[in-house]
Amino acid sequence: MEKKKEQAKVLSQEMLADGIYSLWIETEAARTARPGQFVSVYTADASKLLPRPISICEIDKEGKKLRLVYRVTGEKTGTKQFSELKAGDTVPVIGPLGNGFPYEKAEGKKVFLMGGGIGVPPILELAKQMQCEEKQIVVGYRDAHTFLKDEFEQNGTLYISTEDGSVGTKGNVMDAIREQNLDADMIFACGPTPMLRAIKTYAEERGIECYISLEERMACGIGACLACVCKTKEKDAHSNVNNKRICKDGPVFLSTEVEL
Amino acid sequence: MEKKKEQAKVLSQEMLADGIYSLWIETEAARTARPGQFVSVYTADASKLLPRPISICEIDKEGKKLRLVYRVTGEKTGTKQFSELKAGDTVPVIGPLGNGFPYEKAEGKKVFLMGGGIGVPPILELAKQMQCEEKQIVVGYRDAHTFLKDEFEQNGTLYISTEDGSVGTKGNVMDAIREQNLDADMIFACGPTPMLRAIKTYAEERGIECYISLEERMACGIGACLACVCKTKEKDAHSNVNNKRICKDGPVFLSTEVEL
Amino acid sequence: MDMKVNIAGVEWKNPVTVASGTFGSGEEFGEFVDLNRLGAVTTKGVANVPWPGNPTPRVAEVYGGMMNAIGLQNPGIDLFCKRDIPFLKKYDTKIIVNVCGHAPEEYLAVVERLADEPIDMMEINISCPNVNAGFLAFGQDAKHVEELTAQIKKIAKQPIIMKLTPNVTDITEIAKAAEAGGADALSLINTLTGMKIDINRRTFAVANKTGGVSGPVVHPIAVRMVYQTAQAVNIPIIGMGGIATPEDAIEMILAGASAVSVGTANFYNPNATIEIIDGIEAYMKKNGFESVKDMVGIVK
Amino acid sequence: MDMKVNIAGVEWKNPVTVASGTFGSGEEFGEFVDLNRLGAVTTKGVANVPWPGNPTPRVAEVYGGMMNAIGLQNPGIDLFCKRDIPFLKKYDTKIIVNVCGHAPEEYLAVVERLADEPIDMMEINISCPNVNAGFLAFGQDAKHVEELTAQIKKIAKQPIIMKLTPNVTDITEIAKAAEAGGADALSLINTLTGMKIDINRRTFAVANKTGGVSGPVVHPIAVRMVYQTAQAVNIPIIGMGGIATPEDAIEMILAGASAVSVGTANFYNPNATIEIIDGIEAYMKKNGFESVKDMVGIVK
Ligand SMILES: Cc1cc2nc3c(=O)[nH]c(=O)nc-3n(C[C@H](O)[C@H](O)[C@H](O)COP(=O)(O)OP(=O)(O)OC[C@H]3O[C@@H](n4cnc5c(N)ncnc54)[C@H](O)[C@@H]3O)c2cc1C
Ligand SMILES: Cc1cc2nc3c(=O)[nH]c(=O)nc-3n(C[C@H](O)[C@H](O)[C@H](O)COP(=O)(O)OP(=O)(O)OC[C@H]3O[C@@H](n4cnc5c(N)ncnc54)[C@H](O)[C@@H]3O)c2cc1C
Ligand SMILES: Cc1cc2nc3c(=O)[nH]c(=O)nc-3n(C[C@H](O)[C@H](O)[C@H](O)COP(=O)(O)O)c2cc1C
Ligand SMILES: Cc1cc2nc3c(=O)[nH]c(=O)nc-3n(C[C@H](O)[C@H](O)[C@H](O)COP(=O)(O)O)c2cc1C
Ligand code: FES
Ligand code: FES
Repeated sequence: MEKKKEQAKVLSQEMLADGIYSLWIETEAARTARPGQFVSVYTADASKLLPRPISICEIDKEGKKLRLVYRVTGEKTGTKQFSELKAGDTVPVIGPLGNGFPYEKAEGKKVFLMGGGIGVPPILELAKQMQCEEKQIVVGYRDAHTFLKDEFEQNGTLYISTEDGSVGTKGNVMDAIREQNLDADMIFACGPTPMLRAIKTYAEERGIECYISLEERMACGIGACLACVCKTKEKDAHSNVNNKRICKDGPVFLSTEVEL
Repeated sequence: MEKKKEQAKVLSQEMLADGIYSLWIETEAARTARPGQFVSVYTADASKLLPRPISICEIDKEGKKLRLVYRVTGEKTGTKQFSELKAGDTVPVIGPLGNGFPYEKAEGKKVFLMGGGIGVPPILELAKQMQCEEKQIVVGYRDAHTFLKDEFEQNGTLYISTEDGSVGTKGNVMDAIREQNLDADMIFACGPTPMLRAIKTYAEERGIECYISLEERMACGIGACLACVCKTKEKDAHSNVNNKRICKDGPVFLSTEVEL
Repeated sequence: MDMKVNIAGVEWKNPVTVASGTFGSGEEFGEFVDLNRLGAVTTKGVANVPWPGNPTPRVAEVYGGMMNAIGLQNPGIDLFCKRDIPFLKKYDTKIIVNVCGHAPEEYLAVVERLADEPIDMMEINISCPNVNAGFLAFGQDAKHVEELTAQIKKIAKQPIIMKLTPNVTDITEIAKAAEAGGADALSLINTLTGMKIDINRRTFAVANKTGGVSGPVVHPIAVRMVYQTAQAVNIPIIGMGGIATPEDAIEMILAGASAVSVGTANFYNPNATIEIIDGIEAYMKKNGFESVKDMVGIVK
Repeated sequence: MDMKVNIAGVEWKNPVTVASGTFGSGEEFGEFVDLNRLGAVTTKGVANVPWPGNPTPRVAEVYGGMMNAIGLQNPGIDLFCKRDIPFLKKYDTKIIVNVCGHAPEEYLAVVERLADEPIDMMEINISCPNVNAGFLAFGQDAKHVEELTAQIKKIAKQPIIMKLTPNVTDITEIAKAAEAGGADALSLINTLTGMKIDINRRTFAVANKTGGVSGPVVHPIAVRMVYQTAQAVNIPIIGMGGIATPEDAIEMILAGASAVSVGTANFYNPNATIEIIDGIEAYMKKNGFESVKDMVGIVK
């Protein structure tokens, strides 16, 4: 009974790039949050009842603050409504949810921290907290709107890919590591499924330990409704079938345990 | 096609008494509004789609302003949400709707302007616009919260009744005219059905021309859905049955044409 | 780009009409909407004689929608023909007259009376209480639907749209019965039967106890039923139920509706029909659809 | 004042349980809610063997509600008995196990397996697809319902709640069949079948094409069905469908439900059950009701 839905206070909102917003909120969820976890954000619109899961981009434990960086997916959406929140407003959230990245395992390793598209934000707090031998941040954007770039540069060696080639490698994050001839002995990644699929294949071919953060539509966000499952190689102990709950057992999985 | 739903601007909001609010809005509806007409006010809450019909309490044609005085009927209601509107907010309205009081007919007459409960507000603009021989305003309240009292005193001779007897006659508006021994040769009234029923009987017994403003649940507010009918004595020309639409054919009716 | 649709031989200028009972015969909404813009106007249900309708309250608000038990108040077919049809004839839009009755004879009387009137289509509301079959409506029994459709088709001179109720186990069974009876088109859905209780007054929110639920809340059920029906029959479908935005209308068309009706949305957005017409056009432009019919039922 | 209710011989401390499938077996929500406060916990449906469920996406948002096509994923009765029942036994609340199956044998296997488990009641989900009757569910056919109920009753050691689907023409017919088969109680409603299409991707919003609609939007339909059923049978009814507030729950009780289940509301307000329990108590106090049963079905 220690958890509850709370009215988080909006501290600031900023547009980072076209349709990409950064929101700082004050919430109890910050106290125990880890990189790779997410919060369920709710609208004030009575017609939109389900949560919008948003990854945690930055954590300020002492200040009880969380940063969320999100994309407005269209007109008439919940994220569109979030983008209209102003400092002083409140926004209902539940969190922190899920298991974060097991970044402790990176100690002494040469690591890829890979993010693509709107999977970029959670990589920031991961980069900030991770202690490792070599921190190679490889992030992919659509175009020159390389949001969070400055923050990344302060937290590791940054490699950028853009779909239109306007900054860094033209292509995706895989193209970037190929072009730059990079390698790693551990990978942490978040991004669209095709990107994760490529990374998973890459990692498995090379036997690299790889953690990927998955997405799925959610209803409860806490593991009770079985909406958000992903396929697993082995029978899962909880579900007793080849399924795991992304919200509860993930969103971060070892690449070899899931099928994409 | 000259009519539309508009986003009226909230100019001010004030609590007049416990749960009774006064709202000034800027709206095109003010241009042609008459006392006794109403506006359909809509919430911003996607779960509450139907209009709240609210009578026009005061009209400022030149300033394009309307005053609405309304009661919050409970928690979680639309009127509760209206009470949270602040200057600068917008509120969707359609209006002016219905036919107002035919106050022109009062010229040269000794008139009762009677209002009870939340039927009191429309009597104010009526009193302001009416030119008659003798203007006797008789309004009934629950208790000493005699909202709009000052405004009424400026626009006629005021008689008050209160249910708890704290101000004026103890009882209702009928008790007030009896106690004060008042009479009239024309009546205009708005209030709860039992009050209107008593006034209708009183008027008909004495052969006094009497106009009453009725209430009913509405959906369209413009006469299209047939939700808001009242029974009529004669077959109505439009409906071809013994029914009239309160929103379109009313809300003001000659007491003898309707059954309560 | 072609917004025109052909419903059972009648060409509408665009696929948008209004849902019966939410728009009167157009007169009141004519102050808000240019009726010439509509593909068709569907009138409030009309019977052979005037019906007084139910006691009030006749409507209640429900979460994201409303409930009504108007009880099909109508002025009867004679006044309707004298007043409402001439009114609508002044506009460049198709006229669909919605017909109701308590028994087959009553429906047939209206259909016969309308045969030589200058209207374009008739929509038969078979959700009316069937006096011969207890509390069920005609539309809940496939046999009744087939028979009634066949009887109507024998005398009707205009194309017949049978309007289906969603309060059934299997909408495709009823749809097929209407098709077998000779229906030229189907429209669906009518309202879902609901109930609301005022817990403070401890009484029903509408005098009739139950009422028909409509508005955004019924949309997913309507889309499902339109989809299922489109797989089951070969006649055009007019889809309705909670359509309030262009997106809602397009969803219905992709599910299999050849045209759509806007109902409850008119009450809180009198301009809804126009926004929907414009929005469908914009969607077609953006997505390269040449004609509305290229979108009908393409999501399978 | 007495919040206790007696449902088919089982005394709950208050009339509030959770709707199957929205609360797992209580473990996850136990972090948000004191399970000891609930009248009962109703578990996610369980079958004789593990079911993998449907492909994703399994849920979609609809106006004022949601749609799900989880496909009854469940770990099978063996793991359930080993893990979920012992977990729930730690709490002072009644345990209702929701049972699903594709065919009578599958239901019976679960019921038999549960006979000697320390659970209080069983709820039989007859909205599962009936492999022997095409696309319809068991619950859409009165004959099947009566037979299945009778078969279950023969072997069950706990009271049996038959859970009815709203996707039927006449809910009272199904309710009476369940009663005739020997059901100890009824629960309703399960989800209304709906569909949502993503007009940009031009595909179905849930992989299963159709899904069950739940949440506030279904409430008026649920109230109507509970009311109708209460007039038709003499066994207690557990009412559900869109209950999100104390007012919703009270409405359901006044319509004829002896107890209520909270489903979708848990997802967006994990504290909903507690607020509803407290709110019912406050209403009783304010309105002078001594006992919950004095409120059941008093609006007629
Ligand atoms: C674990 C996790 C972390 C995420 N982190 C971020 C992040 O940091 N920043 C960000 O911009 N986005 C993130 N997303 C995606 C984000 O949840 C969706 O973009 C968002 O829910 C879309 O909501 P909407 O109001 O814009 O769209 P609507 O169309 O209004 O959404 C309708 C419904 O669909 C759901 N939905 C729509 N798209 C998605 C999606 N891609 N994934 C899951 N549910 C979806 C919504 O939650 C809502 O319930 C994350 C998703 C998951 C599962
Ligand atoms: C012509 C007319 C003029 C009115 N003028 C005033 C006025 O000046 N000031 C004032 O305070 N009230 C007035 N009322 C009553 C006012 O419309 C209701 O109190 C209000 O609609 C209640 O809405 P709610 O959001 O508080 O309640 P909710 O319970 O949220 O309302 C639910 C639904 O029921 C309808 N409803 C509830 N009560 C009534 C009612 N008494 N009459 C009609 N519909 C109702 C609402 O409009 C809404 O659609 C008037 C009513 C009519 C018909
Ligand atoms: C107030 C009201 C009156 C209605 N009257 C009729 C009617 O006379 N005949 C009919 O076939 N349908 C009638 N309907 C049903 C609508 O035409 C439509 O089928 C239903 O409301 C679903 O569409 P919507 O959700 O867009 O309103 C009525 C609906 C409402 C809300
Ligand atoms: C995600 C989800 C899963 C469900 N799973 C089951 C189930 O396993 N068995 C069952 O009988 N009902 C199931 N239901 C139906 C609910 O128990 C309930 O009958 C329905 O959702 C209506 O209540 P609500 O509107 O309060 O959610 C499920 C509903 C949802 C939303
Ligand atoms: S969203 Fe409910 S289990 Fe993940
Ligand atoms: S509210 Fe529709 S006719 Fe009056």
